[in-house]
Amino acid sequence: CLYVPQKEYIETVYVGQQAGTPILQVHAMQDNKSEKPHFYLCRTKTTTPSHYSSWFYMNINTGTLFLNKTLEESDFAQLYQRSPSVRKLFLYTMVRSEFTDKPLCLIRKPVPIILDFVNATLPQCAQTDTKELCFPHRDTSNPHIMENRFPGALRQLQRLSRLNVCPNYTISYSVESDPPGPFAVNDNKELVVNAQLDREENECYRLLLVCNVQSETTIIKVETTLNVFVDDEDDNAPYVNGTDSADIVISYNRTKGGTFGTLYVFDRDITPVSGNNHNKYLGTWLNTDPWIKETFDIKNSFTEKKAKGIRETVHNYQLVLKRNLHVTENRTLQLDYLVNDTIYPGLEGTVLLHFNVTILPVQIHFPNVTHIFTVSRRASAYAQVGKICVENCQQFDGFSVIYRLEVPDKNMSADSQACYTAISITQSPNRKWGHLYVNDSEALCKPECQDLQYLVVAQEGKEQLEASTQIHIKIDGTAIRAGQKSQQVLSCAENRQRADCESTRGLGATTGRCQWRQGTEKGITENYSTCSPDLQTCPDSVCDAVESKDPSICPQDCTKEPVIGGHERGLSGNGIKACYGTCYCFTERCFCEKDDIEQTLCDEMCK
Amino acid sequence: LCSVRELEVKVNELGLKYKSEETVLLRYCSGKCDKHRENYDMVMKHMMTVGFREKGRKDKVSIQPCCRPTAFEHFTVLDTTVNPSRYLNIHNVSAKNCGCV
Amino acid sequence: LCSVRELEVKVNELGLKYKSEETVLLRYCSGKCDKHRENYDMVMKHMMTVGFREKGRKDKVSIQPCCRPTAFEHFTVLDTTVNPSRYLNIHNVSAKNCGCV
Amino acid sequence: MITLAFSVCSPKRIIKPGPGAQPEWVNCIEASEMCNQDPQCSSWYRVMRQCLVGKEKDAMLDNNRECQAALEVLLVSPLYNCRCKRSLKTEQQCLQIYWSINMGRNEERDCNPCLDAAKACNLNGSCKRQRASYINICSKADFKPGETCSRKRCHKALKAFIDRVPSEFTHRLLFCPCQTTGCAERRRQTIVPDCSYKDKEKPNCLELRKVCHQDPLCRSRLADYKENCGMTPHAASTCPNQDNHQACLASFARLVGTDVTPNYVDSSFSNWTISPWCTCKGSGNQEEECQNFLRYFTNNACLSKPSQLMNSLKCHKHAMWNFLLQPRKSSKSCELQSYATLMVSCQIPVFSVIELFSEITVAVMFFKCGCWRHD
Repeated sequence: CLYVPQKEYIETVYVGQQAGTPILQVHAMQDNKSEKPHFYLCRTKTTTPSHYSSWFYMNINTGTLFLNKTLEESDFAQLYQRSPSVRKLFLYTMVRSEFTDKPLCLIRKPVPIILDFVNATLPQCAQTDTKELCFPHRDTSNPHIMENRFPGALRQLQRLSRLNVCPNYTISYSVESDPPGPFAVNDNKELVVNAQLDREENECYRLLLVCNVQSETTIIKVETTLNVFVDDEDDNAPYVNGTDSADIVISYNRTKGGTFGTLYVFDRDITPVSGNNHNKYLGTWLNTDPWIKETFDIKNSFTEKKAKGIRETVHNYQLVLKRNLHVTENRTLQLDYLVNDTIYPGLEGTVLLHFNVTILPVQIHFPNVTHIFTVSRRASAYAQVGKICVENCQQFDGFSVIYRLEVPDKNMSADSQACYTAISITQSPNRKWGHLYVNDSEALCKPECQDLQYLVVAQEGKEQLEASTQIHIKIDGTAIRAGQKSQQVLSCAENRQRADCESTRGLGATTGRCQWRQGTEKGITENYSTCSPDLQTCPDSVCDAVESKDPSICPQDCTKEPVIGGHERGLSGNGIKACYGTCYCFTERCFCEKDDIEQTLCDEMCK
Repeated sequence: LCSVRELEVKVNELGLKYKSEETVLLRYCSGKCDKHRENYDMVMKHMMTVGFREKGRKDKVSIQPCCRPTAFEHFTVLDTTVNPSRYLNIHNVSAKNCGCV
Repeated sequence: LCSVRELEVKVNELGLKYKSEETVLLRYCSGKCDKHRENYDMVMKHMMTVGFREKGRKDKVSIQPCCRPTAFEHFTVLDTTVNPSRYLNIHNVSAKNCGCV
Repeated sequence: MITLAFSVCSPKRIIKPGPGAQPEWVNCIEASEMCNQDPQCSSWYRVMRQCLVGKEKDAMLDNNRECQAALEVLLVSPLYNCRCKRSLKTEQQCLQIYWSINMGRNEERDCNPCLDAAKACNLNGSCKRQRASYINICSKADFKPGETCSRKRCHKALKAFIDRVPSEFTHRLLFCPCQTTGCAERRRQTIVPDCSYKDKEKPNCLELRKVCHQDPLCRSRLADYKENCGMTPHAASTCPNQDNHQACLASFARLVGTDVTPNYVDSSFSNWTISPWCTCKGSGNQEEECQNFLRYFTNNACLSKPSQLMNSLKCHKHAMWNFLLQPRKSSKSCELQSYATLMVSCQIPVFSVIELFSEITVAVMFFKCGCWRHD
């Protein structure tokens, strides 16, 4: 329908200007040849009509705004604004293709006309700057023309309100367009567009408007720039550039929310993120199988891209799992998804996408290897023995596996059975791995407890699929002497010097004794000095399944307590990633501190 | 570690020159407080060794919490060495409990 | 007398090896506390010189209240020496107020 | 635009006399003799020498009134502009005089106004507490595991900081002029952008504006910002309300903590850009309107002017910067007004730089909204 190409009109009026003086020209662009524009000054529902609106009237057919009365100083004084020299008048205009006697502004935003009412008379020719004759003073609004529409005038270049200020001047206009465009100036000195425009060809024309002011003696040339924007309409159908089908294999990763395969649909039109339903896309499954609808969904998003400087839209479509798939699920399906550009008027506004999906069942089985682990007879409780998991466990997502230890020979003697309390197994937080650790260090010390054979059973939660494998635990080394056995098992981390550390029986110590790590760097460093039950796993910035069983096993990785001294916490806010000097911990807090002895020692060596 | 220690003493062994021969259970605070240090204490240690000198300061500061009574208790005893004998109330003389402060 | 003292220092001068170049107002406690002594302190002084030896005790005890922070404050500063830069929150590092405890 | 050649901070300041031109500078020994002949200059020179003795010279020059007054006077005496000629017998003596005056000179490498701003805040009880409060809420640095930053709480704390702490501290943290990336990174980090500003995706700016308009506080602060910083093309000045930069900076600061929180987009110090976290992609036919909205932030002369002015002053930590920002008790107290008006209205007794400044004609910087670049 008819529209006004400019977002606002700005002009200046002066005391003393006579009734009938033309102020400015409003234009309307046609949607189709038959439309005849009717121009109105309109009143918005929310605002009461201003008392000054009667000072102006608009020619219903031409869209020219005239003064309805001569402007007096008293008129200026009546306005409730403080400024002594210039006061603002606000009017609204609209254009309709049919006549109305109730000029109420249409729901869509009316076009504001902002007039600066100057408390002075119109400057004479001698006081008028040539630029003022040629172009409005503060014209900020760039015209927007809808693509694919009819030619027509879109802007009055000459200032109607200055027509008679310099009667013996002749003013003419010319226009140049970059890039070249169908623009010209007609006899009424209006900027016209002579052909329909195509936004997909060019979105914005930078016009150079040249105004030639000729007097008897001189020709003055005044230039200004104007940008004419081409608005988009949904005149392009969606298309696929490349493939419209994606082959998807779902195996280990079968978790709710998992996304698979991406297909792209292109559209040369632009897509606003909100507002009118311009270029609205909808999608529908063509498959009727309810299982598909309960299991799969499509995740759609679009991004704006530029091709040769022109904006266009790329829609991405991904298959999404609406629920976890059982490990036993085993299907092959072709999913058809119809994408529809609902606003595109033509017939080809749809594109069909195909997702060829193969769902493989997951086998729960252990790799065909003999699992041998070694543990020292002197190992203390919570000493880590090793990790085990079923094949491809690293890639599992959407289902979990629980591990347990079983004694293979149920009828063995009570004494032998007692040995099997030595080792236990726990799940890693993501339930992929089984962590073997020393559960009863006393059992390890018994000479009768030689090598142990366990059965590790892995069970998938929902389907109760099970797999098992035999593991062999070699117990090596000699048991600790009776005297040492009475030695209390402490937290290695409490020790702040090598000698104390290596003489302590520490919780989780694989050799029974704590291990000292000597840091060498200065400042707050990840390679800090500390006493650990097992330098392979602690500190490693991971509070693993065994370490999290007791805060004093590896506070370096797991502590939630305050840390005193220069330090940096671990990623999740637990443990100590970096520390200045030596890191040592008690139940209520940890310390990062340069050790005095080392400090003096270091001062000598480190100069 | 900082804790309450107990010692049986006679009142006249307290060093306050009260003459009562009664025996009381003196409780006092002793032991280490380094486990209760804060960043403040570490900074003070550094300032005492290096920082204050660089800034031309001579202040003395404590570089760790001290093991002190967090509540006191009194002794009430009879002094029969005077005539007539009288009861003595010795205030805040023994530690009810201790803490690193 | 035990009171709060103030000193402008850069964070990297605190001795904790944090590298931020920000300057902060370090407040610490210094000064004497002998005016706040109790009977307990007098007894401890006596016991340290005579009493404990007579009783075969080797405990170390404080013989007067110590000038310590009674509340701490933190420093929150930006360290731009690392990339990306990050904010550091150094807890209980400066004395909000001091007291003889 | 006159590029101000005078910059206290960087050694490039020394103007090399052209061929045959009278050297603009005086030898430092002659300059000190000239100063000693002037009673006022010689007494302040004596005070200055005492200020430079001992370890606490930085603190003395920063906070001691006497030392600051001495430096002000000597900055406009011949001593300030003196130089030394190499390999003269008197070079050693000359250089001692030169370095005693130009204490600040060799520190311009670590001249970091944003670090000074942080220091000023840390040394002020209220500013320090409020700053610590919003930083702890906004940064995940605190070690409460599992707790990620809550943007809503962060914005609330930032608003409290801006509203409660005097602008002489907050503006200095937000608008400190930088000559190094480290300084610019510190300035960018002031509002803890990872929580208060950035997000996974950039919304469309018109959408962001719509969300802001639905919140009365945000709407009024955005309108206030447009009112005080909205430079209209063809305007003679760079700021509305008679070049009132201070009003613009204040309204910008009040936007921090709203849905349209603006920030420096990176840590570049030469041509930095300020923008809300949004894009004009997805504007459809309102791309021009969107770009106009974005330009209020990204190409705003009223906003960038103060920093350019302060950039040309650079920072001489012993004189100009501190002097300007701390209300002078002795003479007419000058709160931090807009940098431009401050330059003119403050009765700073003798300061050649000020005259230079007031003559600066602010070029009329305006431009028509261009078609967005076809990049």
